[in-house]
Amino acid sequence: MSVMTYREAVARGLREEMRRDKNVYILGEEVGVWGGAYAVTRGFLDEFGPERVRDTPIAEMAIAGCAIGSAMMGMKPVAELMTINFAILALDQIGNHAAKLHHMFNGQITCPIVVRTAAGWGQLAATHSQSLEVWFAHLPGLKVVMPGTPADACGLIKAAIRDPDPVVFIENSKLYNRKDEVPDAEYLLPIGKSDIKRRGRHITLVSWGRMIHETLDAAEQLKAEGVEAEVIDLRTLRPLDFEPVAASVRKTNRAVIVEEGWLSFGVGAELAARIQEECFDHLDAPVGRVAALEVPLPYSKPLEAMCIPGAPQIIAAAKKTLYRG
Amino acid sequence: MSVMTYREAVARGLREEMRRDKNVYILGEEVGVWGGAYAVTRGFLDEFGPERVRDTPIAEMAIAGCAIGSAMMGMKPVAELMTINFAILALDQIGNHAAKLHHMFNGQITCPIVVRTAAGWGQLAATHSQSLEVWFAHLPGLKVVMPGTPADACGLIKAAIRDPDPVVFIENSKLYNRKDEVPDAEYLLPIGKSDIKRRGRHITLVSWGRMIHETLDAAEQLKAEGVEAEVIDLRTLRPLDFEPVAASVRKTNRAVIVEEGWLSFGVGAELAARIQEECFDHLDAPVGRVAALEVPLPYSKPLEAMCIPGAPQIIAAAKKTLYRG
Amino acid sequence: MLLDSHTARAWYRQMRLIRVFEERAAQEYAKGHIGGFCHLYIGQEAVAVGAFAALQPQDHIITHYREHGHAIARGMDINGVMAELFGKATGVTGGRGGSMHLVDKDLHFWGGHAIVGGHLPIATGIAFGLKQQGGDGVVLCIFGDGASNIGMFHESLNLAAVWKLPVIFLCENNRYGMGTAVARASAVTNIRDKAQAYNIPGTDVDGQDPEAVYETMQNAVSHARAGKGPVLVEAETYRFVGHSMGDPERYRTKEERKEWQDHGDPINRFRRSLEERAIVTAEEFAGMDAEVDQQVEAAARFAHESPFPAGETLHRHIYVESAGGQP
Amino acid sequence: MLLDSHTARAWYRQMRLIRVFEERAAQEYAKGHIGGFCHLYIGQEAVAVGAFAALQPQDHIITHYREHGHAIARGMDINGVMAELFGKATGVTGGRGGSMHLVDKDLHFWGGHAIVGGHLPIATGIAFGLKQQGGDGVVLCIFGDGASNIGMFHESLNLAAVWKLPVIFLCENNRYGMGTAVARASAVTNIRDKAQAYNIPGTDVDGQDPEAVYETMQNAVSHARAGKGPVLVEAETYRFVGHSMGDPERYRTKEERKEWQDHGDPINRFRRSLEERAIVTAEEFAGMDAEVDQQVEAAARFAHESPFPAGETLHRHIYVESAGGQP
Ligand SMILES: Cc1ncc(C[n+]2csc(CCOP(=O)(O)OP(=O)(O)O)c2C)c(N)n1
Ligand SMILES: Cc1ncc(C[n+]2csc(CCOP(=O)(O)OP(=O)(O)O)c2C)c(N)n1
Ligand SMILES: [Mg+2]
Ligand SMILES: [Mg+2]
Repeated sequence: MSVMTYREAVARGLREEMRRDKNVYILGEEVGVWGGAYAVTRGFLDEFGPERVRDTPIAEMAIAGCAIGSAMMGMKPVAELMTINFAILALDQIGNHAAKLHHMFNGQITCPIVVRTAAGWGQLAATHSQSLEVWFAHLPGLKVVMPGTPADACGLIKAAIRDPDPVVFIENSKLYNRKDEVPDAEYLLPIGKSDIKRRGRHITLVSWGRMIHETLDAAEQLKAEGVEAEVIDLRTLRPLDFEPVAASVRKTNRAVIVEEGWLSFGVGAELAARIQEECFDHLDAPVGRVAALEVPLPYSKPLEAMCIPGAPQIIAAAKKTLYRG
Repeated sequence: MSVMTYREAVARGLREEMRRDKNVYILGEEVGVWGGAYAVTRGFLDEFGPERVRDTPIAEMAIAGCAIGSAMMGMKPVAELMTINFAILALDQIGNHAAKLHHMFNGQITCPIVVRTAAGWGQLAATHSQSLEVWFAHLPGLKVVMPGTPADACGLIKAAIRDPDPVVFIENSKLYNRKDEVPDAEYLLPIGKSDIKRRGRHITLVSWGRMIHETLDAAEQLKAEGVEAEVIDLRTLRPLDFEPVAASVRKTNRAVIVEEGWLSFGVGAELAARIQEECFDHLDAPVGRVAALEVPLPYSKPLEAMCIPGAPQIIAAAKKTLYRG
Repeated sequence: MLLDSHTARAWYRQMRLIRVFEERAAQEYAKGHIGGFCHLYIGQEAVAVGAFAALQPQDHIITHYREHGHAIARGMDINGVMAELFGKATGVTGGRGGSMHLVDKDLHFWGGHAIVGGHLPIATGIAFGLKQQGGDGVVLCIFGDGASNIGMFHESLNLAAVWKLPVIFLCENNRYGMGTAVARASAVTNIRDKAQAYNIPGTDVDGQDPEAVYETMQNAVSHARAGKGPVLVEAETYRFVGHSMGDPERYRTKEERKEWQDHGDPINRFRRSLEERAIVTAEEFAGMDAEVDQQVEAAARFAHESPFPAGETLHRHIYVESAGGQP
Repeated sequence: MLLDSHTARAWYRQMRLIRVFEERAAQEYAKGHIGGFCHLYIGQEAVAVGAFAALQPQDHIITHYREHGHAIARGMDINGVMAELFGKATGVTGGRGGSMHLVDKDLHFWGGHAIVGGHLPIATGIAFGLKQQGGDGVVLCIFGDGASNIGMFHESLNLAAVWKLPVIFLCENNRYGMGTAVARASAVTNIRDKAQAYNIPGTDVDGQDPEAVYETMQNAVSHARAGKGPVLVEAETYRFVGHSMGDPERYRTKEERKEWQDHGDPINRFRRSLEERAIVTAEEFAGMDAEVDQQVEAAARFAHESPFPAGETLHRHIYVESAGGQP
């Protein structure tokens, strides 16, 4: 095990795959000379050269489309769309093309692209602070991965690159400096498998991406009050690994979903809907949801802080669900 | 009351508002000379002239952006984005700009655009058959309206045009020829109000847009079996008029949500989540969901028919929810 | 141009095959055997036939939804194309894509695409793949005049130019995007002039003349094949029929259309020219016409007789199956 | 150009005000009083000052996120601007928008916008509104070289040209979009050449010389005001600091930047020229410099002393309040 940042873990996974397979290449704004807006691909240009680490114009549709076309030709592009807010500009390419080609063309064409993008916030104001994973997760044909820890990021970026389908890989700008252990040996994780990050028996907390840490913090604090929370990290949103969630809820009889994005029509809605569908007779309380306030995120620090939930909100929701609050 | 098609009803609402207010204008691909790809604005060019009925290049981002800028200047644009599948190309304008300007600029700027677009299908294949209302409904700052009947379409398009906020108005290509009564007097409906389209006491069926008809058909057939279903037409998805749904479920103790789009992370997920949150103690069965199969919609008629749900699936889901199936 | 008789006959035959195929498609549509959108290519046949003659097997094609003619010019099996329009299991995508999404990977024909301009970014990627893989293939990317106004056109031509990718962007300027005349939608009415913004060659050609199209495309292909980057070719043409089935055609006069049909029909023009130049004989024409009619008849029969796809197949290929099937 | 002393002093003062404001912003950022992204305008001051001098009150402005200088040149209250950067209640959006989203409707300053190219379509709409409402105002839409490669640039310039909208598209070509040099991102390195694809005038100007910018913009404004449609102006300039705070600047050499700073500083150049031409005296400069320093000091103090917005305000203006508040 080595301790490394989330940034280093993504970079390690990318680097290993680029060394392994000459068809893997990176394209996007500032991925080369700059080394990535969030410095994930720093040093890549030197190691892999400008043919495989390609700075692009500011042209999200062309970036995604170029990735798609080259993937159809057998290459393994990793397209970086700097933040998820700009990835919106490429949604037609990702949603109307990448997600549909394999099925619509009856299997003749495959489209194994990886789109790396970052959610996150930090006084960036409304247009630069969104968590839109739910839009991507809605589309059949896509896979959507959202790791929360360095090890998961490393293992899943490698899996994403090896995956034969289009994968949207959502990082988080607030995670890049976060450190944790990553196995030293080559580390691959399956896409579509959730992970029980903490065992417990009183309540099931489900999260993914950055919020997994707030959720684990909340679980630790709840422990002091005698509540043993089970924490499930979905890691992949599509395909959704629902069975472990159901199994946990059948045991705990209570669940809270924790997300960084807006509540209404968010990822948590699907989870709450599924849980009540599949664990109806086991539920002792309604499934709770913790999410961002439904406003365009403001710049000003105190206002912004009101919008994004953290451990206190999770604890409150858990207690409400436990009929303790 | 006059009987008219959904197409005529939208046109009537548009025409009345254009006559009432000189600031209202229409822009979009083929809205003028052609009369609208779905013939909604046929005759408008003759009546209102080319200054107010503006054919545009094929440039969805410019169409939406032009609407936004002119709305900021006090005009009332009705931008037609031919189908919701192409509206994706304008999502940055709608989601990163229209939805955010009023709040981010602290109320200084308002953005009263109406974006008319059409969902629907009919052997159009994967890229032309999507129901993506859930994407729009997820965004604070937008209003999302999806009428299912001629009267609702007429009353709501007028309300949308008078609304001071950005409104996404989603029609359905399969509805345009559908006829029903519309009041003869000027008819305005409030945005954000659902409508109980049928009273019943055994189960609550919730739908919106075109599926309201399949749902009403299902309710009629269920009646023959002694089941009295209450049918709620949401009409607006954001702001969501949830209280009537809750009130109905508290009475019926059972609910099924019916939508035309894909199941996972669809509109029905939010409704199921809300119902179990707010009516937990009243529910006698899990909230059911009826939705499209999660595949990119195929062209071939028999395959396509397998994907889109109708009255039979709704009846089956209702019976399952009633523990009768 | 010096056209040998063998080539001349092949081109004529292809143009006629496309025409008769399209006429039959229109009939079958009217009878309800074909559904959805169906964009016919009648009037534009010389563009496809001339352009594809300039391509080699190692080259690649990506195009828009008005692509029956392109598919046939590339040699796609017309039985499979007709069956696709019928939504049958024997169609080129097993009935999934329909008229707008013909595909044949073996022919390097990467699909019709139905989002206007949506395939232009993808064309850059195919070209990038080709370039990285070191072959000498080029990509032919076909679209309409209307598509030249969408943002993806700009991003794609710019990227292709900056990276010197081997793509020929072929714009079939048929005067209208649906009902919108070029001048009402595009600030420059010569689409080729848009090349100036990308520092690449932009040329135009009479799209009703397969020989002219062939020659222009030869140059464009050589340029791209030589590694000199993309080219924009504008073929001036005209669609003799509606945008798709059921177009009221309020945007143009009957006279304008008749003028083109009378004087600009690429098949008649080519035939007359071959006759005048004594390259092909009347008997040869008659023989080819009969053959083509039979071929289209057979394709229609094939389509009629083919089964619809089985329901179980619906769930295949949502994801690549080796990856464990459908999540 | 014959510059009168009053105007000369006003321009110098504005340029210096922008410079000192930006330097102070950098300091406050370093101390943690300003957060998020903060894109400074140092080096580009002559563009804003020259360009805005050519505008009238009835004109409109929309710009990108590197807009402190634009806001100040239009006359936005610098207390409100600085307070906005601090996220304070007294900021021009009450702390909601921050550095990238300065706005003042009364000044017809329709915002900085942070999605690259995202405001170009909106500029066409403002111009359309102006045109329909029958005034003689024009719109100034400012963006960077990098933004000229995005699809929205194409759609917007084309629409503006087809509809002959009164917009001046002013590209501040500061040689880089983040770390990407123009030639690595754009197939034409003279951004003005892109005007050819829209059949509109494209001109360039030395963006380090406010007089030149003013004159070029005067012509552009007259053209647009006369109803002749849009213009593309390219101002050649250079950013003396990083793209935003904490830019490692690996994409350019220190020498290149020093060269520009030594020989292309717009404030030094203008000052020297005014001294040489004896339009402004050394005392006048000293007086203005002192005033500007005080003004910026006062703005910083104002920002420091202002309260943060109250939490309750967060839910205001998600929807227009007369419409019944927040759904
Ligand atoms: C992004 C997008 N916008 C609108 C449409 C609807 N549409 C289909 S074809 C077409 C006209 C395209 O015209 P052109 O590019 O000239 O090609 P042509 O049909 O003339 O061959 C339009 C507007 C679409 N499919 N995609
Ligand atoms: C659509 C989009 N893509 C990427 C970004 C990230 N980004 C912010 S500024 C910038 C560079 C823009 O360069 P340019 O237009 O030259 O303006 P400059 O910063 O040089 O003034 C980039 C890539 C963004 N904000 N929006
Ligand atoms: Mg056309
Ligand atoms: Mg720049």
